[in-house]
Amino acid sequence: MTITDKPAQEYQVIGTRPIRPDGLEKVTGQAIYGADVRLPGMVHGTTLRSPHAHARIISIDTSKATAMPGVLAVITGADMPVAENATVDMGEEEANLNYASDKLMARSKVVYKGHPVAAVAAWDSNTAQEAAKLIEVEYGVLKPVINVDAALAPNAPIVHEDLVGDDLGEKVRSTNLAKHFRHEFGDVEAGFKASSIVIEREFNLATVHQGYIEPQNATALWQSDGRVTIWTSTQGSFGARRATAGVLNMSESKIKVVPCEIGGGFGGKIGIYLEPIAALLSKKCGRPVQLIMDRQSVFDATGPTPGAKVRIKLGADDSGKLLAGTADLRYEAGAYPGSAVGAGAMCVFAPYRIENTRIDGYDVVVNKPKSSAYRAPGATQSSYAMESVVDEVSEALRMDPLEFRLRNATREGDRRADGPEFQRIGNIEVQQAAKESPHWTSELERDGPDGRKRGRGVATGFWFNGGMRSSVNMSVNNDGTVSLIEGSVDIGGTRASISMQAAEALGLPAQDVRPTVVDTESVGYNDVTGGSRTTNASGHAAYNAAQEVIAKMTGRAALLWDLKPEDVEFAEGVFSAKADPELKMTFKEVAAKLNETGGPLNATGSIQARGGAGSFGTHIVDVEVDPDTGKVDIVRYTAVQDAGKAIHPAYVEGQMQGGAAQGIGWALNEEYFMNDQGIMDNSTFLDYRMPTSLDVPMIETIIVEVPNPNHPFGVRGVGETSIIPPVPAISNAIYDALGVRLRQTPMKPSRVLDALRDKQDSA
Amino acid sequence: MVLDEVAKVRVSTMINGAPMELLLAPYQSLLGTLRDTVGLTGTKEGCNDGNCGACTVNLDGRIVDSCMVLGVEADGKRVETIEGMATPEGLHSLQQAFLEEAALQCGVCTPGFLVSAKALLDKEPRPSEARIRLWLAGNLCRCTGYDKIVRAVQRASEAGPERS
Amino acid sequence: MHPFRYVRATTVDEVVSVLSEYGPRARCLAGGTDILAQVRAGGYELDAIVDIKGVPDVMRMDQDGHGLHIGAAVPCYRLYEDEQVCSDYPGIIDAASMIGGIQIQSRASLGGNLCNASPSADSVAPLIVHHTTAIIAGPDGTRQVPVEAFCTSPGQTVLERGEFLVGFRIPKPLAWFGAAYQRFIPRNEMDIAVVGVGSSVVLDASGERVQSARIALAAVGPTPILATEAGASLAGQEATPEAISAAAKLAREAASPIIDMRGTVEHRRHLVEVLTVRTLKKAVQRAREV
Amino acid sequence: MARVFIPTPLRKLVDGMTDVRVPGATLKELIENLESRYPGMRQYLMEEDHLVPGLAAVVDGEATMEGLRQRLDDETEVHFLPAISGGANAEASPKE
Repeated sequence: MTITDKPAQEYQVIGTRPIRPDGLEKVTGQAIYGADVRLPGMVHGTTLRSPHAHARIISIDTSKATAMPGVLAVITGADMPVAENATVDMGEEEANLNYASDKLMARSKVVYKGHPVAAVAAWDSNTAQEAAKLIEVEYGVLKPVINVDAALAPNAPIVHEDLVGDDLGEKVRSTNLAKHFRHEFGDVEAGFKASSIVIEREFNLATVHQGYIEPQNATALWQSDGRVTIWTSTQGSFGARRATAGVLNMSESKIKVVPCEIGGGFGGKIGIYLEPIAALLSKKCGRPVQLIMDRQSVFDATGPTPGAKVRIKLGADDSGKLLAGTADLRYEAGAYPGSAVGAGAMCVFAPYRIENTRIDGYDVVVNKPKSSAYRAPGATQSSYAMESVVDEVSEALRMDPLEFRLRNATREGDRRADGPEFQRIGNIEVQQAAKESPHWTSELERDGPDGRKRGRGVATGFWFNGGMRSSVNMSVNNDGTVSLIEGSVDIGGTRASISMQAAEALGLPAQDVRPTVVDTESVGYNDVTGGSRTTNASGHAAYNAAQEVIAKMTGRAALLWDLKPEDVEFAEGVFSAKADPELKMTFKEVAAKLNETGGPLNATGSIQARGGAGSFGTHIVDVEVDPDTGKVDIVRYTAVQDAGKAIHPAYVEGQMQGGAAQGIGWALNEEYFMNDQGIMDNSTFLDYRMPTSLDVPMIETIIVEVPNPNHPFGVRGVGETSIIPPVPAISNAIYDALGVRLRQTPMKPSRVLDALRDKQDSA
Repeated sequence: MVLDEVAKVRVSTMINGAPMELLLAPYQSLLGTLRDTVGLTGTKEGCNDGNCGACTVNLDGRIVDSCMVLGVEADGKRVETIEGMATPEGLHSLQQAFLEEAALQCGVCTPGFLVSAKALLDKEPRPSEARIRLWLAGNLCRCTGYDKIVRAVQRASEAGPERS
Repeated sequence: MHPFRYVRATTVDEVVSVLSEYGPRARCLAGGTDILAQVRAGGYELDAIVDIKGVPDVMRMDQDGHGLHIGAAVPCYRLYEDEQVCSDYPGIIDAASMIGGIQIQSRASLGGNLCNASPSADSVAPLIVHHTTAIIAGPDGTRQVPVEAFCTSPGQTVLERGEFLVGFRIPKPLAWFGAAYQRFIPRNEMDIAVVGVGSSVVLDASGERVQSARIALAAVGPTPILATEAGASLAGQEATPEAISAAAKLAREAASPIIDMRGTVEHRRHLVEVLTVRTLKKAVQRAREV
Repeated sequence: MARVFIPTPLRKLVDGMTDVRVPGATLKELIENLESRYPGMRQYLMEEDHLVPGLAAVVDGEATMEGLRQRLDDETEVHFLPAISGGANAEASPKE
């Protein structure tokens, strides 16, 4: 279902559902993912990883591994270049290269389980793995800190002795607190005093992983002239190039990154893990080297999303108006500073107008893998808490939870609690659509089979739309088709959404624009595929390139008719003379004459795009709970979201459905089950328990279209918002079914039963 | 024991209809054999311990996780992979349905799903939604939420020759 | 992975000979779904793997007047695709159709499940309540062990050097026999049992009174547990909710679970009781249907 | 003059105000002018010739990609916020 706030423009391509350009290769097994790269003379590498979460490296002896037949190269932290300049400008932020390098290969200390300490290249991967077992590492084991409370406790073990923390602008030393910031507006104490109802609750979330099916990989060839080519699975080839260059202390121009097909990322493949190691092994053995992570290492040593402790306090008056809110967000950064707590703070109150707010954010270092982005990074943690407390407040006020949200909903011109003003947003439209949806207006049968209980919950989430930098090249073929060269890695269907925008602008059928994603030497700079930016920004770049193509083609048509370019116009794929409507040529007809009218026709589109104002989503879920076992099943699910303009609605739905399924996993079963030594006990797909096809129902979607004024077609990014509402919506639904509130993820069966027992005990 | 001491094993197998004679290390998985020895990289590795289904192939008429089968076990058997699914006449109806239903995003789980779903439709031409979900439970997808995958299998089943 | 030799055996003697030679550094390969994962994860090293699927005895599945013979390496799907086996051995079918996904069921076998000796094995509890005997071949010929006595601790069995599991003998069910196996998992498939319970009953000709009952538990002790007292408590009782509930409480007493990533002690004890009630009811219902 | 929102911990330097009007054609000039009016402010915002690591300057609702060179006009609204994924990692892309 699609709901548009104004009559649909007459689009020919946008809004249709053509077969994606990269589909054929993917259904026939011909698509080349990172691990599918095969190069002449290629050999295989592996890493040796720390079994401890926190330990000093006393010594490493690689002699037995080096001597093993079939081994070609062995490296350790001593082989990692020391970065000349400790920080590098990464655009919107900067990177501490010493931490970045140390994360990839430990030098003196391991700070998370799975931390690489050495790497081996050999003729085949089994030999490399056997050789790695022969490397002798002596560790001085230290006590790990594995959650924010332990990390901030007095006398806690310190993860980085050199870390200088920032506590509200004051420098602190010998700490695991990397940063404490605050956003404050109005007078929260006065706001709470004026409130007739005040509710304060604390929530805890376990660390969870993106769970992409394709493990990290990298294949590197270090040539004798010092140039390096890296084939990898990354969300951003240019970012991977810059980070690799930084860690290897070499010029970016010496490195070419070839982005292969990527088997899922969700934020987890922005950072680099294997690229510099593969490059150094290749340099040492003079051959292309391929590294592929095993699944356990993916869990142990790539970037999950932070575990967190979140406290929310809300006050409202009898009319249902929110008067004050505070949020205390403590996020685990993992082994190095830099969690997504900043974004968690920006999103926590975003759907609500609250005059008096205070948000405290803490970025805390712990002995877990360095956290990284995961779909709307940081927002799910804070919104789980916020949306659960909103549900409690609306219940206490005896208000319908969507009515309560609409009563307090932010709109254009309102300020977020971190300060900036909202541009045009679709918050109200989304919640209104949810309220009127077939799901919300249906009657819930409260009793399921065999004594099971049903409940319904709702929650809202907000995430930004990135703009940032994108480039494309476009060339017109003489049959009238267009080759579109992109540098944005395609994870979920952006070749389709970008080429469709180009086709729309050019008046061509979708299949006449053929997109290809190329390496870092074949197109201008592109920022990462992430931040819900690619369909927006790279689509905008393609639109700009299309305008240049049209201008140039107009000139060619004018030449053919002996007119001035300004006497020729273009509409719906047809060039015509303004003065003589009979004089017209289609795009294809002009294309056929290119070589007679001046030769090849190319265009580029480069943009530093503005973001959209962000996308709101509201999800409705019906759960069925077995009160005897505590098991929760999802029986009906609806996702409502503002897409600005859905370019390819099927892939917009796909983003909404996929995010919902990930959120369902986060809510119910997924977690890093850590023992007290900082070791994840469940580092397999078997015990990590992501949803299977039997764990989710069909997911109904309602696309709301409130156009983004910064984009020619009104696009808003849609990739991330959908993971935010599921966790609180499910928690609210469990409450509706059983009368118990679960304030810790995962809301696994044992916790549901414990909550039921506590309720019975107190009754 | 060093690697050289383990004799490689001669294996005669049929892969996507083509007879093959292979010389395999005994500890090499069927997945590794397909990807590294035969060069058929359409079959993917997601977990290497039988819990994601990305490496699903058809072995003598049954779907298996090829990471959990030794290459030498393919001796005398027929192996069918994603690369053998389309014919010169065109895509299999499931492949076409996956494209039309937008049943893939990143696509890395897709070969496994297609091989699994084909075995289901070969056996049961018109499965229910519940049956499709049960049959595909051994294949993990992290992008789609399964909705469009299930719909694609339903579409292919209805489009099949057994419809009338 | 440590390199190992691959031996494709075609006779029982061949298997015994390789296992005798290598001792604990050799193992039998049936479906491979546990052994390959464990070897790859570095759980143990092997110098030889004996593929037993070429041995006719371990691939047989046939019934005679006395019961069913299932070879140790018969994959799960062959059980649930056999209508006669489905109707006579419902508890075992419950397990065979829930181990792993379809891919795993193409390969995984009851024999492998038992020899892996995991406390959470799904098929062991139902084999126990179906009164199954394990047939072991070794250097000194064959011997038989009741399935409930086969596992000795996690990963350990009664198998001696050179011995291997050839198959199972399951007696033909009496009239008025019913059995069921259920497990609790947080997902709906592809999971390891947090708790599993198998129950079987034999009713008298009225279909009301229990003559005998067996209850076996998975994942709540170092080995699968035959909850003898719980089963015995039903003998001679009418199959009332009260009697079933009392048996379930005894089953709960028989459990000695641990806390791990899959469940807590308290949750597991609780689930034993819940699943014992559910499987007993199902077994009684099935006994009445036959 | 651009309207600058002061990060909460620094409001003590501006008598507790949430925002101030400060001239400056670029972000760099603006910070220099902030420093001259409210001494002690600069060290929290810039180091040498760049914004302090982990800080993003949000100009009219958009995190600037041009750093201290960002041009400002009279209507501009400036916020200094924690960069979205924090500041000390090489993956460095601010948004997912």
